[in-house]
Amino acid sequence: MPFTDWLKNRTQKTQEAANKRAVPDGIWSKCTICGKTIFQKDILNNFHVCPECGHHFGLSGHERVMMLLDDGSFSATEEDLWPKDPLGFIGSKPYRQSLNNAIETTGRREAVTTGFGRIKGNKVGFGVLDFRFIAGSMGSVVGEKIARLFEAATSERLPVITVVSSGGARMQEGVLSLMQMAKTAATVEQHNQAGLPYISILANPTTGGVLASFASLGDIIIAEPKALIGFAGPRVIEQTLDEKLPKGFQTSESVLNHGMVDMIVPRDELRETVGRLISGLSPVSSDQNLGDQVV
Amino acid sequence: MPFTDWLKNRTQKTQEAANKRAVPDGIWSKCTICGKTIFQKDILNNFHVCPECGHHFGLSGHERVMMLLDDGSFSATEEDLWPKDPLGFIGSKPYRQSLNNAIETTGRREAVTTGFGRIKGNKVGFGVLDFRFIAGSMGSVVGEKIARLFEAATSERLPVITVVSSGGARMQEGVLSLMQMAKTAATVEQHNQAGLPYISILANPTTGGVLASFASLGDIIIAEPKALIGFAGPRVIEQTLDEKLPKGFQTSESVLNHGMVDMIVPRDELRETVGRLISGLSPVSSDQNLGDQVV
Amino acid sequence: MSRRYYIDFERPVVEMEDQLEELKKLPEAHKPDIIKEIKFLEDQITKLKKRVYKNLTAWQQVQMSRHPDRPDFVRYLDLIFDDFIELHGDRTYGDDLAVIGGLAKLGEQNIVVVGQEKGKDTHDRLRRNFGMPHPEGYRKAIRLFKLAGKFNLPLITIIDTPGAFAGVGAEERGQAQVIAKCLSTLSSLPTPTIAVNIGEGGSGGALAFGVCDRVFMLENAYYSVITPEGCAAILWQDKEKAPEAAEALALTAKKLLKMGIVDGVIKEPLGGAHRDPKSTAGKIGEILKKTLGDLLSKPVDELVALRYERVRQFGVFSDRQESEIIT
Amino acid sequence: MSRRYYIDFERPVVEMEDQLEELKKLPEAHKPDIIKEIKFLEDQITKLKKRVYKNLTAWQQVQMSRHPDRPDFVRYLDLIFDDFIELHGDRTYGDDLAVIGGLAKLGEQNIVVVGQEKGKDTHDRLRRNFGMPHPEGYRKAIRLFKLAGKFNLPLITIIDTPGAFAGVGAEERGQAQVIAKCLSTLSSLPTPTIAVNIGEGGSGGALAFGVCDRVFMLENAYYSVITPEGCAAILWQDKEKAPEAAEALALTAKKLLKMGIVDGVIKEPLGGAHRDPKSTAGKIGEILKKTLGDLLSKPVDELVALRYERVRQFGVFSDRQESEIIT
Ligand SMILES: [Zn+2]
Ligand SMILES: [Zn+2]
Repeated sequence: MPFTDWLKNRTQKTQEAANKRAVPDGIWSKCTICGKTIFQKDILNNFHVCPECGHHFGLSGHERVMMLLDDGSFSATEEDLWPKDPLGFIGSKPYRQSLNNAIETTGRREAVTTGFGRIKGNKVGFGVLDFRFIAGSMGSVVGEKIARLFEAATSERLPVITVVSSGGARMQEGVLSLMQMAKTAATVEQHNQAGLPYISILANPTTGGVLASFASLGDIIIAEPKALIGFAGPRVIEQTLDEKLPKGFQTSESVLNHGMVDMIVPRDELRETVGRLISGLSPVSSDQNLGDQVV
Repeated sequence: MPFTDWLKNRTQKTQEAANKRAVPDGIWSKCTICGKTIFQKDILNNFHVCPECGHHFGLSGHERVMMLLDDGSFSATEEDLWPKDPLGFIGSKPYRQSLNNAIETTGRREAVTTGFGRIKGNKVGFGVLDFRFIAGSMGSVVGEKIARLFEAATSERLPVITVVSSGGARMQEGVLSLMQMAKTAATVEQHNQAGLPYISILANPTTGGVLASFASLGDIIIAEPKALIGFAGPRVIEQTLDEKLPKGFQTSESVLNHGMVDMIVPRDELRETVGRLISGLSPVSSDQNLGDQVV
Repeated sequence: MSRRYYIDFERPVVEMEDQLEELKKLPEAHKPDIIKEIKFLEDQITKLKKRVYKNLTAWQQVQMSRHPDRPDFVRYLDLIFDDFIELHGDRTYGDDLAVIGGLAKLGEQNIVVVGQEKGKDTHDRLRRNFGMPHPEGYRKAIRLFKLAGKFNLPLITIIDTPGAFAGVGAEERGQAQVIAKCLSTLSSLPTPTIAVNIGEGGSGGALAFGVCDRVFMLENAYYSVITPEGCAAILWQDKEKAPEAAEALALTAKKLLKMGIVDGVIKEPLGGAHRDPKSTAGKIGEILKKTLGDLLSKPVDELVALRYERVRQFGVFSDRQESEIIT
Repeated sequence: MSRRYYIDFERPVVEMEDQLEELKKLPEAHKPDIIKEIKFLEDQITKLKKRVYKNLTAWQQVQMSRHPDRPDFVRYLDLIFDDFIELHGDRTYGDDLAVIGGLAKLGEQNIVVVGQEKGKDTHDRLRRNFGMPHPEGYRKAIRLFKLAGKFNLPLITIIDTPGAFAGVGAEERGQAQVIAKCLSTLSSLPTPTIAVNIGEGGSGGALAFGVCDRVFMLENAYYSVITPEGCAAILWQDKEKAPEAAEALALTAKKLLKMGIVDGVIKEPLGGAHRDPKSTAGKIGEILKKTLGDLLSKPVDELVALRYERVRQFGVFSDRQESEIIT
């Protein structure tokens, strides 16, 4: 039964990732990856990248907005969407409790932030999944907000950028979460058929149902360095198959070599690169604001 | 220089294929493949397939028409197209001489037969490459007649069936032969965009520029059993790379396993299968003549 | 003990059925004496079966969906469709035997049918990777989806997979991307589409065949974002809790029908589809024909728009924060 | 003897150039005495170069097209285009380094550029398989062709390949099919397309990038249905006859222009593109901009129709049997 130990291990992996993702506390702190002691400000001023080993620490949705979009250009589409517990799901603890914990600790109502803003002057639809909120998993609200983002961008003829880090579909909403894969993919396809650009950015980790839906449907797919990118997690596969995994399996670098992403872009170049891609994908070259001509 | 011994060997292979392809003469004769002595009529009555080893001997264009199309339904598009010698090509012997020899020995004006007919009642465009005429190679006339076939089928909204056995593009017309690949592929694409079915049948051998153009663009691709199907010939690759080839390399069976063809169909089932495919690809099931409703 | 495979909870039924078989095997001479007993036993069995099978738990249904004797796609292919011609290959890398597809007739209607095949015996199951496709299988499916789209042939998909495959090659060749591509392709395919889940509907692997105009499930099939075992391993760190997980996931046909995820549930014979594959196939065929009739009466553009609406409305959310539970 | 690489027929030029270098290296003191000699030698060299390079045979041009110092695609990418962003991968199997492509600017115009890259040194050539793509390379190209089509970005392709690759993997993963797919994709791509052959245009591998609105060749590039060596091996069973084969195949830019296969020939500096990559790049850039201006003035539908007409008219045939040659 290949699925038996499957997600046990994915969770384990996911939690490790979560532990490692946060920039460590204190004025001086030890990088959780390379173990070096670093002045914390040096990490924060370096796009949350360890100056010693180059590890890209996780970012909140807010931090992503700050880092990628033009100052003050972002306005969130703050629909009154809150997660619900449609199945009355009770596992080791009730879903409702997990939700409320997540809401409390993150100060967010869900794992997703969507809205519109500008990148290097270009108006874009923007969505980001925050790993801190139940591992960036996709339930009904995440699916709905991503779908609305693509629909709005299609009707306003705007490009879309998403940044995801996610453990996959959210188990606690059962098959409703699975359906969010279909829903988001369908809205991306509408956007695609309207001839509009979609750039998908995969941060550490991107797995499961998010990778297997909208995040893989970008015209251009960018990975952050050394991110874990895969459908099933590496240990699961190792245990299921009882074979050694190839070196670097499911890292950004390996995924690039296997033809699945367009490029690996370190975080300090991300804004510049996305800006150039957006303007490069419009038929007439322009450093001017494409969005301005439209909206 | 990977191309140095390339075609030397392809020719060799091609000539061996040519020698083996012909049903041996005489009332009793030895199968060139399995070596068994067989009553010749048993081969001829068996769709030119050796009753002992199942080897599919080569067929002329005329024989293909007889075998696949409804009796008396075929009318060839006999344009006055004869091959020319545009480069004044003189190799070990002049191209013009090769042409005249081929015309004389085959009684054909070129390697290609095209026209319209019926398969199990369905009206279709039909094209066949005859390996006996300069190894079924594609020069200007072959390209032009295939192109006209697809154009006519597109304007009459008919399916197209082609049967090829070919050594590839015809060297002696230089880059003009290469351009026939582009020309035929472009006409197939028009036919495709008109939503019409194209079934491509690959017989032994199908290599080079014919495989790399129209013959690979079928909605459905059928291989005859044990045909050699590949771009570069097997010995060339063996010599170029100095490595052992996998068992069954470039046979129909291997090509099927690698996902490149839809099915392998023995010759005695070919007419039946193509008929079912043609009628199965029309939206409404019917054993009636699809063509009749259109033409 | 019976030589037939049975699930734990089926034991009483199977034992009684075995007794019946024994009785029936008695020499002719004895028959008159036991004819009443046979009749009695038969009645008992019917009652018992009703008791056992009428109210299966979610986990028992999952077990039924995986029953080794359960009819596979190939079995139904035979029983429901005519003139099937299999089409092979993804034209890119390989021919994945976990996916079978081709042209067929449903009644007089030409269709394209593509499904997941688990295999009929051990040898067959191995070569079909137990119904878990590799990327080339999804790619073959996409090719056939598009073939259906090009020729306006209705597409019928059959779902029966434990899910995507946890393997190195499947990952390296991009199973996530190709599943995503299945979803987007089906979402806009210009032809009528119907999915039937005949057994296991495991996560993304199942959904890859499921973005259709109509989705049906056999009574004992399940459809889930994750297998109960996987869910149990995460939530309780104990896969023995799979029955609880199955309940929590709301993965049964009945519940999914109530939630509006599927459009219809196809009844199975008491004891499961394998007890009468022909009648099960008959019911599937009937509903396919009826549904296809409906779909074919609509213009394709409208179908595609409605299909979009269909997936678009999935999801449950609130306009305010749900009240905190008492902790 | 010079340390520079030179082709046999270049020897006199190179020797004289070496002499000139020697003279120039003499200490300052001697200079006045030899200034006249230097001037004389320079004149001689110019004359000699004209004599050697102005009337190259077909075979000599093939050798020039393969000159190890000849600028590769990457060199021109640098010199002609701005803001290049490379896009990787075929989203199916791998990222083939024999094909490079991405977004760039030509002047102020955003474009997609895709080309074959042979590599700049031995190490680079090995990893780029000497510019011979595998199926994943053609597939990456198709992906980028379609990207150009989706966004109405003009597509510029750069051809420089000895041809398709005679390898097991390339065959097993279907290089013939994917080359065919390149042809059909380009034939109907809804955006302006221009191909430039900068060196080797070997058979189907070159054509896969060549079905464009306009096709240009550098003066010393060749374009052929088969390499001269391959042709010689078949016709004379002797690859030493490659020079004769090169002549017979009519593969030079000049001849192909006359035959109407290409739309223009771009002049190279005396002695070949590698003697002045910048000026060569300048000329390529100029003709690209001019041509693109023309193409962009037409509606896309018309371009696609004209492109079809363009490939449609290739071929030479007769309405009667050609007279027998005297044997
Ligand atoms: Zn570090
Ligand atoms: Zn034989």
